[in-house]
This record gives sequence, C-alpha cells and structure tokens, in this order.
Amino acid sequence: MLEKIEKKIITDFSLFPSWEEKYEYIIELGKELAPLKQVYKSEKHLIKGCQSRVWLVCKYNKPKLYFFGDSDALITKGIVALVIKLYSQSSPQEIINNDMGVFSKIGLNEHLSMTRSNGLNSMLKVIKNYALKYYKNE
Amino acid sequence: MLEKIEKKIITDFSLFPSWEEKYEYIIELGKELAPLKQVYKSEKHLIKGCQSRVWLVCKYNKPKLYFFGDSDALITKGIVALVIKLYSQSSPQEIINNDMGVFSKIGLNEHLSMTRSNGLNSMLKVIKNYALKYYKNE
Amino acid sequence: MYTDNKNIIKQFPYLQSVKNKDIVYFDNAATTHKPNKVVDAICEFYKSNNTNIHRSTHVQGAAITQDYEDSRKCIAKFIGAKNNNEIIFTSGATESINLLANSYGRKNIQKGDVILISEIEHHSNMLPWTTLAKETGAEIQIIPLNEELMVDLSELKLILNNKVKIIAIHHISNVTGIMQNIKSIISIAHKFNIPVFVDGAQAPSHIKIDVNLLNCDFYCFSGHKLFGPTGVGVLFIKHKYFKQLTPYKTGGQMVVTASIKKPKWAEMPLQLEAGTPNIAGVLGLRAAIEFIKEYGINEIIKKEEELNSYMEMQLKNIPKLIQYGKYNKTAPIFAFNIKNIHHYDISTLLAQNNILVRSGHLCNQGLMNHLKIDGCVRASLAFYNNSNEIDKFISVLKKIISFLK
Amino acid sequence: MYTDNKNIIKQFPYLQSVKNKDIVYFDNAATTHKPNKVVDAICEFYKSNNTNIHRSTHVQGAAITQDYEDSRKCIAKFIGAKNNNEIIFTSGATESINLLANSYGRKNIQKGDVILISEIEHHSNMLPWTTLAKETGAEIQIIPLNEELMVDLSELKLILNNKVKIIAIHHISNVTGIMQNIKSIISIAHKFNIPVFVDGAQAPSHIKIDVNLLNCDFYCFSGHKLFGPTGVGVLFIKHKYFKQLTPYKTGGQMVVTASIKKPKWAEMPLQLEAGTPNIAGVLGLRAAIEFIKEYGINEIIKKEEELNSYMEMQLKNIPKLIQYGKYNKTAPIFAFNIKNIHHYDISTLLAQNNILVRSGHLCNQGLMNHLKIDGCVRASLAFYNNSNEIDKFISVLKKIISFLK
Ligand SMILES: Cc1ncc(COP(=O)(O)O)c(C=O)c1O
Ligand SMILES: Cc1ncc(COP(=O)(O)O)c(C=O)c1O
Repeated sequence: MLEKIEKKIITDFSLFPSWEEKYEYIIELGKELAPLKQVYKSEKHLIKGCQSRVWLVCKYNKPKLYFFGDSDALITKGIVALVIKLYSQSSPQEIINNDMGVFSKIGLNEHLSMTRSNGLNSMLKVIKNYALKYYKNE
Repeated sequence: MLEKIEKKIITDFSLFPSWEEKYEYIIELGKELAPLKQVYKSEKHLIKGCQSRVWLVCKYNKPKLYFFGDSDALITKGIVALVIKLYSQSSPQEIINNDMGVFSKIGLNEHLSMTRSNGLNSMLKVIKNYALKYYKNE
Repeated sequence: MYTDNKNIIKQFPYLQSVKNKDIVYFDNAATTHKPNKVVDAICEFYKSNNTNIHRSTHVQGAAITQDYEDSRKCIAKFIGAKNNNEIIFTSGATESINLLANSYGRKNIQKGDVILISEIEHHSNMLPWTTLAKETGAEIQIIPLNEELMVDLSELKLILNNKVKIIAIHHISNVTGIMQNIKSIISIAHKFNIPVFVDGAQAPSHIKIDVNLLNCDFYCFSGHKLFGPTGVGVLFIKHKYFKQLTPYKTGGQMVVTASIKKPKWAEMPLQLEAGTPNIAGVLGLRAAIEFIKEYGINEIIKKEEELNSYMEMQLKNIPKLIQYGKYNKTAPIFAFNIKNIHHYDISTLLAQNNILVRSGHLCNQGLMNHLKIDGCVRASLAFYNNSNEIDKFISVLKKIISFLK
Repeated sequence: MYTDNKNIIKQFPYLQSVKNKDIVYFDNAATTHKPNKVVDAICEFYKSNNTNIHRSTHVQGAAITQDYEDSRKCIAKFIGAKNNNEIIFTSGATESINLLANSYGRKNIQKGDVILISEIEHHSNMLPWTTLAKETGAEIQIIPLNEELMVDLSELKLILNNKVKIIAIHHISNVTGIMQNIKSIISIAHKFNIPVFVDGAQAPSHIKIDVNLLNCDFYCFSGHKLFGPTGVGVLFIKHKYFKQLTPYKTGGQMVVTASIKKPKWAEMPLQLEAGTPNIAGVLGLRAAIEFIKEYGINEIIKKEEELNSYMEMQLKNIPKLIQYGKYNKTAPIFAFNIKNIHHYDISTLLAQNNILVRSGHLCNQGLMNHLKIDGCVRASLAFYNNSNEIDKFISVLKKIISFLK
C-alpha cells in the first residue's frame, strides 16, 4: 500500500517540471487537507523544530495508523498533507520499514529534505515514533 | 654621554659580521658583568616576563642613576650587561629622552628586540620607570 | 546579477564566483562575505607563517605574536579605544557577552541588584544577563521603549537608581536596523554611576564606532559580521574596570604562577584570553578592518543610505506589507510581514528564487513578543549590494505574494 | 632540508614554502602545520559557500548546516563516539575543559567533594579544576605518580572513595610525550562510579583515539594541534551525562524559548554551542581528519616510532644531557636540559640556527616542580619530520653546547 502511494506521489510530482508548479501542487494539497479540530491544536501535538507551527495527531485503529494535522504556513501545511497522504492508513510495520526517502525524490531543489526549518524531518521522526510505539504494543 | 655609548655599541656590534660572533660578544659582556650581591636577588628586583630570571637594581646618586643586575641564563645576562653598559651612569632626563632603539640596530636577526621571552622589553620598561620616578622627585 | 560600484564585487570572491552569480544575498545580518584580503591573510598564516604565539624564543613565533598584538592595536584604533589592552579577543559576540557577564558581572552584581536590559535584545544579549540574575539573585528590569522602538530617555531617567548595576543594550537592532541613541543613554546612566554595555554585533559593518566618543564602558562585536572570519570576536573593556574582573576561562597563557592555592593571573588583556587563541581568526579580522579602512567607512555609509532609501521606496509599493521599525533606520536591515501570509512561506519561496533572506524570530523573541508577532521576514543588505538586486527582490516578492494568495 | 616520505611534504604548504626551506620545525606540540586540504576547505567555504548555519530557509544555509553536522559525525567516528550528539564544538581544548568544569562541574560537585588531578597537568587541565574547587568548596587532591611519571595504579586505588567526584588526567604529556594508562585508570575509577575526563590535547595527532574502548566519560582536544585550524576544539561528553549538564554560554541557537523566567534550552549538543560557531574552523577540522584517515593513522604511528627511536639514540650521544620522561614515550616529544646551561640559552641559539623548539615551563609548572627544575627545552616532532632534521638538530645542539661552555 505505502509503496504504491509513494510511487504515485513521485509520478505526480514528475508531472510538474518547474519548482513553481511543484510548490503550487504542495500548496494545493495543503488547501485540500481536512481541517484539524481546534482541540488538537495544543502544545501536546505541536512539533518542535519548525519555524511555522505544525500539529500532528495520530489515531491507532488496529491494524492501521491514521494521521491528522495542520500548520499555519501554507507550504508547511502542504508538506503535512503530503506526509499524511503517504503514511495515514498504513500499519506501524509498514511505516517502520519505509526508508522515508520519497521526499528527496520529488525534486524540490533538495529544499524539502534539507532545510530543517520546514520541520519535515521532525514530522517524519514523530511519525516513526508513533509507529514504533504501536508496533511494540501490538 | 648616553648617545655616545649608544653609537659605540652599534659600532662594536658591526665588527661582528655573523650572529654567532655577536652572541659570543654578548655572552662575553655577561661574563664580565660585576656579580650582583645575593641580597639583591630577591622577588623585589626580579623582572617579570622573562623566561630566565633577571634581577635589576637601581641606585640614584644625584644626578645619575646606577644599575646593577644579573640573570641565570647566559644570553640574558649578556643583555643585562648591555643594558647596564648603556644606561648606568646616565641622568633620569637622558634616559627619558632616549628612544631605546639601539637594540634593533645591532643586527641580531631581530631577535633581541622581538622575542619577549628574553625580557629585554621588560628591562627597558623597568629602567624607564626608574628614570621617571627619580625625574619627578628631582 | 551584481552591478559593480568602485570595483567592489571584484574584491569579494563569493560575489564573483560563477556558482553564486544568480544569488541575491540579503542575509548579511546573519553573516557577511569576506574580501580576498581576509581569505589571503588566513591562507598566508597557515601556508607560510604558522606557529603558536606567546613565550617563544624563535623569531617566527615572536613575529606572529607581534602580528597578533598589532591586530589588537588595529582594532583598538578602529573603535576608538585609548589603550590596546582594552581589547580582548573572544570567539564571537556571544562569548564576549558571556565573558562580561561572568568576569565582571559575578564580581560586581549581588542579590537585590538590578540589571537593566531592553525587551528587544538579541538572545545573546539577553540570556547571559538573565542567567547572571538567576545565579546572583539580582533582578532583571526592562528598559522602556517608545513607539519607534527606541529607548525612551525620559522614562529611562525615572527608573535609574543606585540599585541598577549595569545596563545592557544593543547598538543597532539585528531585526530592524534601528540605531539606539547610545550616547544619550550612557550620559544619563553615568550620572547614576551605572556602567553601560553595548552589544555592537550589528554596528561596525554599517557605522563608524567610537567607544571613546560614546563613552561606553563595555562594547562587543563579532568578526564574521564585519567581513571577517568566523570564530573570532572582540570585547572592549574600559581600563578603569580592570581591577573589577575575575578570569573567565582559565588555562595556558593567562597565568603567571600556576599554584593550586594562590594562582597569579597574567595582566590584562591576556588574563581573559586563556589557551591558544584563534590566531588565524585574529589576523583575518585585522585584514577585514584594513579592508574597511581602505574602502572607507564613509563610502560604506553613503552607499547604504542610498540602498536604504531605494529599498524604502520600493517596499512602499507592496500592498499589505507591514514593516517593523521604519523610523531611525541606520543599517539596511528590513523586517516585514505580508498580511495573512506566513513569513516562512515568503522566505522559502524567495530562496527558491535565489534570494537569500532569513525569517522566524531571528533570535529576538523579545522583539517578536513586543510586536505581537511570531516571526517575520528579514532582508539585510550590506554595502556591496545594489539597486538591481533590490529590484529583483521586489519583483520576486510581488510574484510570491500573488502566488500565495 | 626536508626529505620526503610518501610525498608528504608536498601536502603541507608551510613545509614546501621557499621561505621555510631552512627551518627545522620541532615545535609541533605547540601547534602543527596544516595540509593543503585544510586550507582549501577554509578557502572554499569563504569563497563560495559562505553563509550562517541553523534555522535558514535557504538551501545554501541548509547545505552548510549539513556540512557542519557531517563534521560532527566525522569527528564522532574518528574518536569512536557512539552518538554524533556527544561531540560538542568549542574554541579549543582550553575552552572544552572550562566548559566541562562549569557545565558539569558546578552542577555535580559540592563542598566537601574531591576533584582528583595529577600534579603534572598542563595549566589548561589544572586551573579550571582548581578554580571550580575554589568556587564550590570542593577539594583538589593529587593523583600519585610513580618514578616513570605514570599514574601509580595501586596507589590510585587506595585514594579513591565516594567523595571523589571526577578525575581529570592528560592522555599524552605535552612535555614528555608519555602516554598514561588511561584504560586502566578508567576501569579502576568506574569501580567507584567516578567519571574520568581525559585531556587529549596532545593525543590524536599521534595515536588512534577510541573513547568507546577507553570507556572514558569526557574527552577533549584542539584542532590546531591536529593539523587543523586555530579557534576550534572538541569536547566529547558521554550520552549518559546529558541530564547532568547546565548551559555554559547562553545566547543564540542554544535556546528554544527565550523567556526571562523559564528559558527552554535546545537539546544537546546545540545547548552547549551558543552563538555563531567557528564554521570555517569546524569544516577545516573535518578536512584535517579526512587527511589523517587518507594518510593512515597507522602510517603516522609507524613513522613516529622510527623518529622516536632515532632521536633517542642520538640524544644518548650528547654529554650532560638530562632527559625527562624517557620511558613509555609514545609521542615524539623530548624534554631535556643540559647540565649547567640554561634552557633559554639553548632554545635561543637553536632558533638562531633555524631550529624551532620551545623552552621554559611549557605551561606545566606542576611537572617542573615535580622534576625540581624551573624549565627545560622541548623538541616536539610530528610524523612529517625526518631523520635528516634530527641529524641537523643534534649537530647544532652539540655546537651550541660547546659554544655556551
Ligand atoms: C545584536 C546581536 N547581538 C549578538 C549577536 C550574536 O553574534 P554571534 O552569533 O556572532 O556570537 C548577534 C548575531 O546575530 C546580533 O545580531
Ligand atoms: C596537554 C594539553 N592540554 C591542554 C592544552 C591547551 O590547548 P589549547 O591551547 O589549544 O587550548 C595543551 C596545549 O598546549 C596541552 O598540551
């Protein structure tokens, strides 16, 4: 499942030759993201290491993990959407096995994967940690 | 007086073309230096900033200053002798007016005037301070 | 991209490099580029003069010790210090402030005393003082500001009293480019016998510094923000405070007699320079200052005035742009937000267009709180920037805004 | 002068430079020369990649931040640390030790506790501990040595108890080149749950370091003594102590929430790296380590063993020479005096002959007192030195001795 989505995302992005279009697509994804309930926008779900605020919520409905999130910056929100698109509805096992390398493959001038300020790395860490937690408890 | 001695020292050193001979001469001067009485080899007369120990004593016998000194290193002792040769028996006024530039003119590969570890600069400072002190009290 | 004035670009290898030809570097408040002179000084040291300084009996070591001390002299002159030994080499502005807070602060500030800082200090000029306050039991009080983000001098007078033991204030803001009225602050403080520390990290690349004229007690800056190397900074301590200091770091070079019970420390400034210093950094910093002298600080000021007014004019044309600290701007540092757009989105897309700025709280959460924002975009220029770059920046900014709407 | 082995001279611009062709540089314990790779890394940074690190939204800043963090990784690997975040960048060994004494020491050492150091530490590994003792009311105790200037392990066992809170000891002596039996010291100390700090300033240019194998708790060294730049150093702190630290310097980058009352510090290692670091220095240090890896530390060791035994043999032929620390020598560092001749006279005349050594107390007055001397001459070699240079040194030394008699 996860692998399939990963491939699809890479293909989707390859359709946009310029970085403007890629960003436009990311922002579009962000806009389409289901709004996060206000109660979840708490310190508890805030992700550290982002210049903009990012909230990420995880629900475990055996055997799958579901992610919800938001951000106050548009691009970051798009990244949140991308991350959710990718990992939500995967099993902990699938997530643990994933190398999380898709982001360096979508060709955004290394931007997404390199700068820490967008918090992508922090988001991926949080997701991996959730997966590990529920994997152990299984 | 002081100027004359200065000139003589420069001429003396110019007779020795190699630095070995210059050093030999300096060491010779050190060996000829009248021994310093043990009582003067005290903390009070010790000069700071030398790798070897240097003692410098000043006596004021109006209108002239008299210097006595010693060191435990041979080369430094020679420098002490040179300094004494130059400044002992000068008046405070003469010393204050002196630019203390002779040492850079005797051609010891800039060595004497540059390295601090030989304490030359500290000795000159001490001598100048004595001169200033007695000049004021005159 | 760069159009040249006075052949200046040629002297900065970064600006000349083919790799960077499309880049507009507006991140100079974070760090500046280095002229060839600086890089050459570093290379020459390592390649042909490399040796350690102090206590050497070889001419080579003595010569570099001399160069090191000449750098001190050069810097003293550059900032108008009267004595060379009032210049202490550190690893940067942050260390300078920590050094002062520890060496001077711990000895002279006690429980119940007051440390005055402004609300809008860079973290490096805030945390060392709040830490000192916590350690000593002293209290932090806040210097009142007026609406233009300047110290309110009449309010300042009211809160000064003999419990205030030091005032720590920036010279030029790292966010807004605004210069504080340091001379007046100091003259008021001195009426109460209160010493003033000035954080000049953002100043000497933009204005002429004269600690003597300002009459300030302590001053600091970083090499890397002054066209010099990383890892080197300066702390100026007025001579009259020498007796009120304790060593900050201890180790080689700063000690005369290393006894366990009663060590005898070296005289100033060596007492505050423990261990092998950043020799290459110090020589590079001297080269940077020589570069500035040759180019002329007045030339720099003139050039930056032009950049300032051109940028101001251009920013006016951007709808929904909120600029922070418009008045009394001295350095060409511009902080802004676009209504309803996140600063992160702006700086990210500027970067995608090869325009390098910085965004976020800019290590100044105090100012962000004061402005009631969580961050902003900062475009910070140096004298080697030019109007073409401003044009590009403005046109890209407009494009981004419409893109993000 | 230099004869070449493995083309090594070609890689060191200082050694190749025409200006220095007559120089025999035997002052490597003070500072080492830098291979081209190091100078190039610094130049490249300044000339084409210059930018500040951390929190940038531009790829250029991110790339240098990555380089900076990769350097940490590289250094962790080089010294056998398990986690990259156990590596803290400092301005040098002296700062590393001061940082540890403050950040770890003040929090964990109290009145009545004991700090153990040897009598023969470099001032930089003595004074921070004696200062800490004075500040906290702890007591300094001295580690017993045997006649060969090595820690006496059986005596050590006897003085350890639960009041001893840290042991600080050098790895390789800066005067004698003797290596302490660190692994045994640590294993004894750990039986009493006492952490051990190892001052490795003189070690990594001569031996393979493995903090994991040594099992040491803290370790430090300087860049400039390891063929790297000035103004950069390393402190290794074992992961398990992270919770027992307080910030050393405060300022930019090391804080998450800069509140006056309750600041929230960044995680390790950033928590201990306030302000803009010496970026060029860190990149240069990485280059130095890459250089060592390429050349091979085993090659270095082999080369130095040859230098060691050749020098020992030659020194035997000098009448009236008193050598300090003959046994267990690891690094080719040779300390000696000539009977009835002052060390200052020797080193001065060696320098006149273009042989650069150092003399005096060598920042180790403790060892001088122990040996009952007021100083000595130190000839310190590196792997790029050779036997021709030793020959020249010996023949000049003989000449000088007869000259001074
Ligand atoms: C006003 C101000 N103070 C202090 C600093 C700290 O300088 P550094 O990071 O070079 O130590 C900065 C740098 O951003 C600054 O702008
Ligand atoms: C054993 C030892 N420790 C500490 C130091 C201090 O190193 P640095 O001056 O680079 O801080 C030295 C340098 O001489 C040393 O040899």
